[in-house]
Amino acid sequence: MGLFNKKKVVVPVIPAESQDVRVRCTSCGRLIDYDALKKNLKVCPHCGYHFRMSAAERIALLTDKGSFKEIGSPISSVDSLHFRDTVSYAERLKKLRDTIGLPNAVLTGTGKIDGVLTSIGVFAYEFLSGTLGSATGEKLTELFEFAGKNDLPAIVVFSSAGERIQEGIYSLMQVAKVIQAIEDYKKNGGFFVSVITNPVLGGPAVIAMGGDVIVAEAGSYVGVSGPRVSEQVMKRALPKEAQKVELLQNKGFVDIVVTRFQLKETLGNILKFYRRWSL
Amino acid sequence: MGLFNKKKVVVPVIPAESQDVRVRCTSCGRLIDYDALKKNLKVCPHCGYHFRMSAAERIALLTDKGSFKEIGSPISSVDSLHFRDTVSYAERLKKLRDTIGLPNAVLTGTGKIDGVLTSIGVFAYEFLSGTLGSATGEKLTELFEFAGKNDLPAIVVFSSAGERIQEGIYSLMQVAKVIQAIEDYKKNGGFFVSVITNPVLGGPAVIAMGGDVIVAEAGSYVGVSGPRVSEQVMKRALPKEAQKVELLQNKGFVDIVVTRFQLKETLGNILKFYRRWSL
Amino acid sequence: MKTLPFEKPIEILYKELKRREVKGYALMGLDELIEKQIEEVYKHITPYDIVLVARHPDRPQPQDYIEKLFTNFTELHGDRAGEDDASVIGGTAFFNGNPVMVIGTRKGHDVKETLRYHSGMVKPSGFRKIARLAHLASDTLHIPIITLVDTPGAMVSAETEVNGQVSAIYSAISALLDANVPVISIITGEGESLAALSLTVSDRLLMLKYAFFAVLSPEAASSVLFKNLDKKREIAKELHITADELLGMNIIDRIIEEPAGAAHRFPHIVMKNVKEALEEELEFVSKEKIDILKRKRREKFRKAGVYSE
Amino acid sequence: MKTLPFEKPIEILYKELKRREVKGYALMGLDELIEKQIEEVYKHITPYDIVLVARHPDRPQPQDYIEKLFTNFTELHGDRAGEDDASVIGGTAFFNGNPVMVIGTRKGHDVKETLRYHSGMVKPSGFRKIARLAHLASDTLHIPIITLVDTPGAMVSAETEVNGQVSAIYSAISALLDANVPVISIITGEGESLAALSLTVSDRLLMLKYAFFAVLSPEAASSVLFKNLDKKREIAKELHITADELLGMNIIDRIIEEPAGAAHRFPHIVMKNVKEALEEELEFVSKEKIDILKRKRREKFRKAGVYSE
Ligand SMILES: [Zn+2]
Ligand SMILES: [Zn+2]
Repeated sequence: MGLFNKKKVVVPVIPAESQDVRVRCTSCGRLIDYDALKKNLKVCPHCGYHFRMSAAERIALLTDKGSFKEIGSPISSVDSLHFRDTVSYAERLKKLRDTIGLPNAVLTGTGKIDGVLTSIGVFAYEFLSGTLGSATGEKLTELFEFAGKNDLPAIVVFSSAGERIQEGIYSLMQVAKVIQAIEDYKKNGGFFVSVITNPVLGGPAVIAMGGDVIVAEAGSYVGVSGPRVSEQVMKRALPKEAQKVELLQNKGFVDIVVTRFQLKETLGNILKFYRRWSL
Repeated sequence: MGLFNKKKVVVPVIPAESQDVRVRCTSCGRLIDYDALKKNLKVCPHCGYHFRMSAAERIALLTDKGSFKEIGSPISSVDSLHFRDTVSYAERLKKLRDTIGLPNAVLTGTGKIDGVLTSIGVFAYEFLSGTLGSATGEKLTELFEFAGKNDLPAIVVFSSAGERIQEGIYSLMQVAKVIQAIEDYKKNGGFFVSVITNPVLGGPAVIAMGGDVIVAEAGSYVGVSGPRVSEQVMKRALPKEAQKVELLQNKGFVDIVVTRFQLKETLGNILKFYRRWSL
Repeated sequence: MKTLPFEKPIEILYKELKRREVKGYALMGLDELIEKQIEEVYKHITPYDIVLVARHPDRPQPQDYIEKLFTNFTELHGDRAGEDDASVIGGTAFFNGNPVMVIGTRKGHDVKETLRYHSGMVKPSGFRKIARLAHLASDTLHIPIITLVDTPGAMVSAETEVNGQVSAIYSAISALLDANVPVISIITGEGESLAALSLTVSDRLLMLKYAFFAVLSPEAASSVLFKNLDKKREIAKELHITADELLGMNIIDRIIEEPAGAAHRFPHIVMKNVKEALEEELEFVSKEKIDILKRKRREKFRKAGVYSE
Repeated sequence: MKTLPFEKPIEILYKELKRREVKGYALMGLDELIEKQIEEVYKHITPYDIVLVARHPDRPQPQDYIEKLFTNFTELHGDRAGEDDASVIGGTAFFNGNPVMVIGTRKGHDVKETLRYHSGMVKPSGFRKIARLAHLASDTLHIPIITLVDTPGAMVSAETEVNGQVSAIYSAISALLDANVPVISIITGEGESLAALSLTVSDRLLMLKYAFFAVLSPEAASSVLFKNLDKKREIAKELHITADELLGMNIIDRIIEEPAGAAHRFPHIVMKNVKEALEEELEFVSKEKIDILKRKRREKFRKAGVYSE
């Protein structure tokens, strides 16, 4: 089990407009000039570690310049249970709206990838760790409905810590809700490409498995729960390697693992095959 | 691997009207009075070893008395390739027709099992080890077509050493042919119950996996090939335990393992659930 | 019988009862006092107390309901992909003369069973078995599906992750969403996280009075939100996990009553209540056209959640 | 280059050729003599000789055809059930501008590759991958499927048996039988037993001149029928495994020519021949309506076999 004993790595979200000029790499520990890091698609130039991207950065990375358009109306998370942990959920939501300007944890729209028009959803990890709440579930559902109506392929870029605990059982329901939307979409001729980025856990990981093709960014982790829940459920630590996409590709659950540099081209290459042959 | 090192056991077919009064058990080595053995459904009263049954015995075991009726016209195996090994295939076929009176390796018909009318096919191991030739493939195909047309469940009791080598590629084609018939039948609302008896190898084993429910007689073996072919392909012996139905039940490939004494009741119990609930 | 922490006042009376019985003293109304005390204690039961009741080792579990309330049960094994998960039990059976597919989780009552069924934590092969049996009931046998849920969640281990736990959960959920037959689910004890979800996608979702249904266990929630277990009682309240709350939120359709003292004290009463509820529900869904049932099932999940537009 | 036993006469001439080249002697028509000798040797080639040619380590294998004749190949991995089998390679690609799903077996040319791809013996996960990619091409992408076959058969081991080898083979065969897109198969080398069948369920089945297609290997057949390997040459003849014979038996639809000396000597010529044949076949199936293709595919298998009524 030596393979499984690596140290836990905490991944910081680097704000898009950081004031720091240098950042320490989470993986190799070296200092990196922040501008150089951004130019290198937030991949450590020394060790290849993939730093987390915001939803906006992800869209800029994947869609052809100027082609992205948001779809649907803005839908906001609400504190339906009057939930309080260290602070109240209502306060958390207010603060998030004020600081990052997103009403929920997913951004959905249409855009071109290497010239192919597609519908696309991107999880915003910066919004409560990309957890799956009611608003997020509704937006994802609408994305698949939109893709179906408009005969478009659907891409979802996942990054999520799991269910939104603060929305209790409503959060769990979203998993079935979104799967229903995916299955409807696929049954009516849709093509769903899942993109795994680091990390994808819990309900969102289940949803990601609905992909007709599953693409993963190198070094990402995907699985049923994070280290805390795992330890709570199993009374022992989960070897993190078991959730690594490189291993899961060998286990048959991931089609393609690529670095961030190859991600757009890979997606473009797959999308080109959708309904291109005339029966 | 200690589990896999059991000795190979040769299973003799006991003729229905044996002249010997006593038989030595293949498994425990004890002598058994033949009449007692037959009364005990050909199960060794000492160790529970299941001796092989002929197709006729199997039908008598499973169907309600007097309820079995053969279906279709007799279809005979022919020596299409003018194949010769130690003797010519044509001679083999002639001899089989003269001695056991079957034109091919499967007997098909309708019958009642615990009062439920069903279509049923039974492999005759006594006909060239129940190997799958063209005539057998055609009869099985017709069985599923008949079951579909008449809204009957379909049961096939398998026992086969694999493909009929003497029919070359035609034998291999039967696997796809029968699978096509099964899939058509199932798509149109059929219910196919596979029964594994000892042994089921090669193409017939593949076909058996099409069962909606897979029932196996205790101590049977099912797998992709017999010991000789395995050794030829892999250059090493296949641990026989890997094909044992008790293990394969744990591995998720067999629904129910029962002794011969429970087989009819088990099948009847499953058949009772077919389309009994009115939508 | 194990007494739960909040049941302490009853335990003292039980001890006194035992003492009097042993010594041959008159009970002098002590039995009635106990009854009253049980009612009193259960009147003030908190959400986390309910979690403990739901986990009581003597509480009837799905396999017990299958044994007592169903006939001709034929257990079907396996996921057709490499394993048969003992924590999921399923097969054809008759309920009240009706052919059904019954699928339940299985925790076990003693150490030996608990080990064998790995405490009811479902493995990938268990979820694939659920999917397979749901398809068999829906597409082949055309018989209703009844699920019985009592699970602490999906297993989380290196083995289950590399065997496709999340992929398997997807297949179970989508199989039940798509089932062309009625699906009735009963949460009989613990209903935790994705494993509970994957067995409660249904037309009618019932809960026993002292069962709970949660996005994750209060312990895990406390651990995630507070980095320790100290807040499990408070979080249990925040999460809204009790049958009463979930009925109010329209997450479940019906509560099956339990007497004060709960199912571990009165299994026969609860068995009878489950039987009656199931009879009524099965009759109810049998009267509906499957298209209408499916449309309603669709709408239920399409509308799930609370958000603002 | 490894010389095969029946090629002995050529080998002597090759040695002489090399000797003259080394010493700087004139060839004096030796090269033409070699050419004639190759033709002579291949004119008298026996079925078992063809088996050896088909297995020649330098013979182009499916992955070579994919590399040379297809563009934009995106390899897709995995069976979604626990493994990615390296002996099966598949993914989306363009052939001559047409989007297709190409799926092949992979044996490997040297020891390292052979080990990695376990000599092209397909595991359960390989068959499940075939099924998955066939469904993806048929039900989602709606693109034709091209299969390239060169396999000594399904792997037979304790591991593959308990992982459901026969069940996996069933899923591959039924996926191709049911595909709602054209399927074109080419047997490029060895086409043995159930593994070959599971990749040749198709609308058009092509074979290279020196490939073979057999219910099982001549060695295995000899072993089963004679309990030893001595009769493999005779059995190879009895089995009718050559392209010429199988075309006559209507098992295959077309032979792709190879020059005398075979593909291991003239890979470029054979590549070109495969390309041209595939172009024509793809054009042919593209012109047919899928309903008609499927009806014909159905009939082909419905009618398979020879028996008397
Ligand atoms: Zn670094
Ligand atoms: Zn015995």
